Amino acid sequence: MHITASEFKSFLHRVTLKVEEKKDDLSELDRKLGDGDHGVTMSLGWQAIEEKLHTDLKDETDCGYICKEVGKAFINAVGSSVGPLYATGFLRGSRVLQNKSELTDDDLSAFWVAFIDGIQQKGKAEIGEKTMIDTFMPARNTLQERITAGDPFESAFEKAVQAGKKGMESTRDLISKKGRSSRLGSRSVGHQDPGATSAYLMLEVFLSTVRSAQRV
Amino acid sequence: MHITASEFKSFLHRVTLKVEEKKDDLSELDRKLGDGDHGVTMSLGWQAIEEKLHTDLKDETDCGYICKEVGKAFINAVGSSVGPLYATGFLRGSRVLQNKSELTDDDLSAFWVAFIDGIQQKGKAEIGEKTMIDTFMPARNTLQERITAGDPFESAFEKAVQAGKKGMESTRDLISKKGRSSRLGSRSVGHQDPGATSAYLMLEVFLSTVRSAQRV
Amino acid sequence: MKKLINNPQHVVDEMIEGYVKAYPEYIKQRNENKRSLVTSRQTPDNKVGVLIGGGSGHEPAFMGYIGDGFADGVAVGNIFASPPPDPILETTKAIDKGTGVIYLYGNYAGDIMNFDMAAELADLEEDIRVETVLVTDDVASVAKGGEDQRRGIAGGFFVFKAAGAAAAKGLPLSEVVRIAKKANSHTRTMGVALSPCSLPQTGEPSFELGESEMEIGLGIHGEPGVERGKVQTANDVADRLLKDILHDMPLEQGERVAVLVNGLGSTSRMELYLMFRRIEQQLNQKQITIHRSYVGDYITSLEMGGCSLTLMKLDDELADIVDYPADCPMFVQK
Amino acid sequence: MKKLINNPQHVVDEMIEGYVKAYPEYIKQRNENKRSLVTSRQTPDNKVGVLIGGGSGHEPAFMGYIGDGFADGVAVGNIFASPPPDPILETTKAIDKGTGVIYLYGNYAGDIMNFDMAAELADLEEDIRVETVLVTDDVASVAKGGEDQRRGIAGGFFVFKAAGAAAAKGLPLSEVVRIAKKANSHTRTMGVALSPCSLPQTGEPSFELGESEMEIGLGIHGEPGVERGKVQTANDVADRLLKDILHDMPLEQGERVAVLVNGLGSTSRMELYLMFRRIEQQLNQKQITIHRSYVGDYITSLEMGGCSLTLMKLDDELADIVDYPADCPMFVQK
Ligand SMILES: Nc1ncnc2c1ncn2[C@@H]1O[C@H](COP(=O)(O)OP(=O)(O)O)[C@@H](O)[C@H]1O
Ligand SMILES: Nc1ncnc2c1ncn2[C@@H]1O[C@H](COP(=O)(O)OP(=O)(O)O)[C@@H](O)[C@H]1O
Ligand SMILES: [Mg+2]
Ligand SMILES: [Mg+2]
Ligand SMILES: [Mg+2]
Ligand SMILES: [Mg+2]
Repeated sequence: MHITASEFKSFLHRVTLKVEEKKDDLSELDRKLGDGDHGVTMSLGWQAIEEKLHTDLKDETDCGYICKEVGKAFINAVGSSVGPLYATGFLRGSRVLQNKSELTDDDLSAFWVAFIDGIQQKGKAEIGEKTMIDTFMPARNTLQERITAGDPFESAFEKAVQAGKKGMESTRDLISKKGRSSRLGSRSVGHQDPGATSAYLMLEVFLSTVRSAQRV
Repeated sequence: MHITASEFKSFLHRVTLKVEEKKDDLSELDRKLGDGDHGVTMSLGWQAIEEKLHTDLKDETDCGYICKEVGKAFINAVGSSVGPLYATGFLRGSRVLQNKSELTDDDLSAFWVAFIDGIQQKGKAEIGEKTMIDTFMPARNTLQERITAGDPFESAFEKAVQAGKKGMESTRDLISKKGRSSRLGSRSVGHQDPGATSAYLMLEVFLSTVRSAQRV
Repeated sequence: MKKLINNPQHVVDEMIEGYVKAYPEYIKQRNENKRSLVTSRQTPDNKVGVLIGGGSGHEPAFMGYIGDGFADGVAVGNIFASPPPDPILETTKAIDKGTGVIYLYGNYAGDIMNFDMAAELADLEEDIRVETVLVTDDVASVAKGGEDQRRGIAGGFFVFKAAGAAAAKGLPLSEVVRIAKKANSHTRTMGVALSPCSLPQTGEPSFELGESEMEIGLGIHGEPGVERGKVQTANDVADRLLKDILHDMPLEQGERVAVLVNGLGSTSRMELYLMFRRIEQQLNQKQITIHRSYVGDYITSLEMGGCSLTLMKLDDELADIVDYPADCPMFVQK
Repeated sequence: MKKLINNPQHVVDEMIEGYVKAYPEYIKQRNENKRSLVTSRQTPDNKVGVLIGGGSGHEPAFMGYIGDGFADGVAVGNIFASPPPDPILETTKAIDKGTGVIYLYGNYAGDIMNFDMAAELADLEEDIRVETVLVTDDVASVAKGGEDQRRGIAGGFFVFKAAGAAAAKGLPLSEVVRIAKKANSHTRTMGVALSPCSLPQTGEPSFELGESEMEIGLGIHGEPGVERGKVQTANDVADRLLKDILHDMPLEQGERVAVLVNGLGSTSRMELYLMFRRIEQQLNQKQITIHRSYVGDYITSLEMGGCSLTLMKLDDELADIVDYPADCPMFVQK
């Protein structure tokens, strides 16, 4: 399969829409665990990406360049914890996609692995610490496994999304060890992590983008 | 009839009890018309009087002196609008009762006339301006009328209290012209004036003191 | 409402205790009357005494403004209640240097009765000359034409500061009075309330406002205002307050003002800066110069929500007075 | 919750606009990045740059503390969110005089990631030496033994002031860092919350507390604390906060401290003075000397209700640093 630059941008656009739709839920989760702003922050960040797509990146077809600009737009709009994490993800992803305007299956899986590894290296969270890593890491590992096993990208990514979902759901019963919510100790148990939740939304939107790209 | 210094002090003590009992209602009326503190202020003032009666005035029998000290205790505890008004009332009353430890009918009516005239002169409120004067002035006038007509003090004062009550009730439908509530204009209509209400309590308690003094 | 207090009857005395202990280098409490606070610094001989006061609950007013270039003493009342004559007289005696004392306070019937009684006693018993200037800045309280019947709210800050600066400059009582009166006549305030405060003793909100209501022109003791309506944007509220002030005190282009955006207690600084932003834009557009700005909590009503806008129209004399330095526990201007 | 705002998305930028217009003689906004604020005054050559920052919503922190004897620049984040590297870097470039810049901010994961990225860029791209000192004063956040993992709250005021004073005295970066670290290690804070704040964008309270509940040890972004219970008297709350601090940082009789009773936003000054009164009584009884006191809103959480107590243990060097004058829009000390 192939994903064009315009489909890649459409993915980013759809994440923006999804974040807007879910931002109150995300803030609500963060009210329980942190400072109540995760939806606000994600919305600000993705609105900045959206703006970038409509202006500087309007006619851009280099997916690597797109990623880099998108990462910078995101962090400069939000700062916060997620700013450096997602920015690092996008910057790492941008290296993989440099000078590419059509993305192959290999590009796509390399992108996601780089993206997630970047986030992990920046934030140094491990699985089980109740962060977005609980969504991303299982997804990354499943994706790589399935690709290595020879699955086509779409079905591998579908499995990855399922693994991410399980990871996201697992955060409900975890004690937070990273970020603001780590101060709560056992009081953090019982609420799903907002960052893990928004991470899942991103994966889910990517899957549906790939699917609709396939249908065309 | 005769009122002894101890009965006079008992009157003051009973007003304190009455004010304590009604202080929330008085503040509630003031919330509607002013700054919500009339019950608080009256309570502070009468508690200070009570304290004075139990200490410096414990063995005092000069009603004039009692009045003077009580007036000073009241104003120094409260300041506010009612402080100078009641203090002036007591100071004027004190002149009438100077060196007296037994009060005759004449003393009592002269006391109330002086007390109320003092308040009126200090605050310069006229009947119909929605203040304590709406209670006090009709009471004063009726008292003087009935005494002049030859009524005995108790029955004259009973009439005075009735006139005061009517005056108090009339404040509900008045537009305030004096004090904080005067800023409300027509929005002050519909609520009974707190100062008129506490003034009535004082008159009412005096009547019951006179009655119980008679019974002994 | 929840409050960090002990016995509600003792809040005022305990507050004073804490305050005096926090700033011994600025303030002392008079032994003769614990509601009488005076500067603990040596002030120049012959300096006119500046006495401000009123009820408690308006902190940092009034006690926060004792210091160089500002007030010499404060008489402290109960919450939202004028102080009695005793602490006023005691303060007067403590700060008089033979050149007289000026009383400055908001135009409220209760305050007038108590301060006038003290002034009379100061004259009769102590032979101290006392002059009084009432603050009457609240545009909302009485319509144009009745300026001198208006109540005093946040604009008192400018009037007190003017008198304090004039006295610190060594001017005689008559001049201090003239400048204070001039400052008052050049000052206008309009306020808006978003949420009530509650007296410690009753715990009851001072007034009730719907979930999305605000009240324009509300007084600093919760006395009702001129208009109740839906909460509007900061810009709309700022425009409204400014409009009412400029209607009452028209300003020509090229004129200068001092601006005070005063928080009533619980309104965040963020909101106050949003309000200031719009005021500045509008004045700028009208080519009115902001000579100096004050944004923060200057005269509050316990934890009331909302703010007020005060403009003082400046000539050279008043500009100079506004710029005069001050050094008080809750207000320092270099 | 009702707020005087316009578009909730624009509160931070509009606040900065208002702020900069209010104090042009103190502050300027960098053309290169509107979230970068620096002093508009000429500072001495070779002076180490002091950069503080963090999320918005803590006003007067951080932007209120730009001025002589305090910070040279502030990078402004969204509400309760670290600023991104860009404004931090921009501010760093503007305030560096070749002698390096110190970054001071509360110990939060997000802030660390953003400030570290900026520091890396400053070093790589601009050849500016940057040192970082994290504020870790909140006793409630991590048990004894884990001091350096604690979050930073109101005690930042003392740490920023220490660095600001040291830099103003002309000390080199290494010394400014040493003094800031020492100030931090001598500083402890415990807070109590009585009511939540709400983000302008969500309008939702940051946490829920029952009608008569309070929470001890709550963070300045509404992060939960250590214990929830019935509201107590000011004296009991003061005793509790002090006990926790002294348990963590024991003080001998004869020692000296600076005290900060910090309001979280909507708590009246009256209450803060009641708290201070009790703290002073208790320290006095233990024969611990209060060298200097600060009572008021220094680092807030929008309109949160409650307060915190901070003690900084002083030796001669820190006492000197506390006494060093400062002149900022929202904090002047003579
Ligand atoms: N070190 C980390 N690594 C990965 N994710 C993290 C880390 N720290 C925090 N997060 C994620 O960030 C989310 C909170 O994001 P957000 O509310 O936007 O930031 P902040 O905590 O600065 O307010 C958490 O739910 C968590 O998933
Ligand atoms: N000039 C006046 N003459 C007589 N009574 C007055 C005058 N001004 C106010 N009052 C009375 O005072 C009452 C309010 O008292 P209070 O609430 O204790 O004082 P404040 O208005 O200072 O808070 C009013 O209800 C009114 O009856
Ligand atoms: Mg958050
Ligand atoms: Mg009243
Ligand atoms: Mg009152
Ligand atoms: Mg945040």
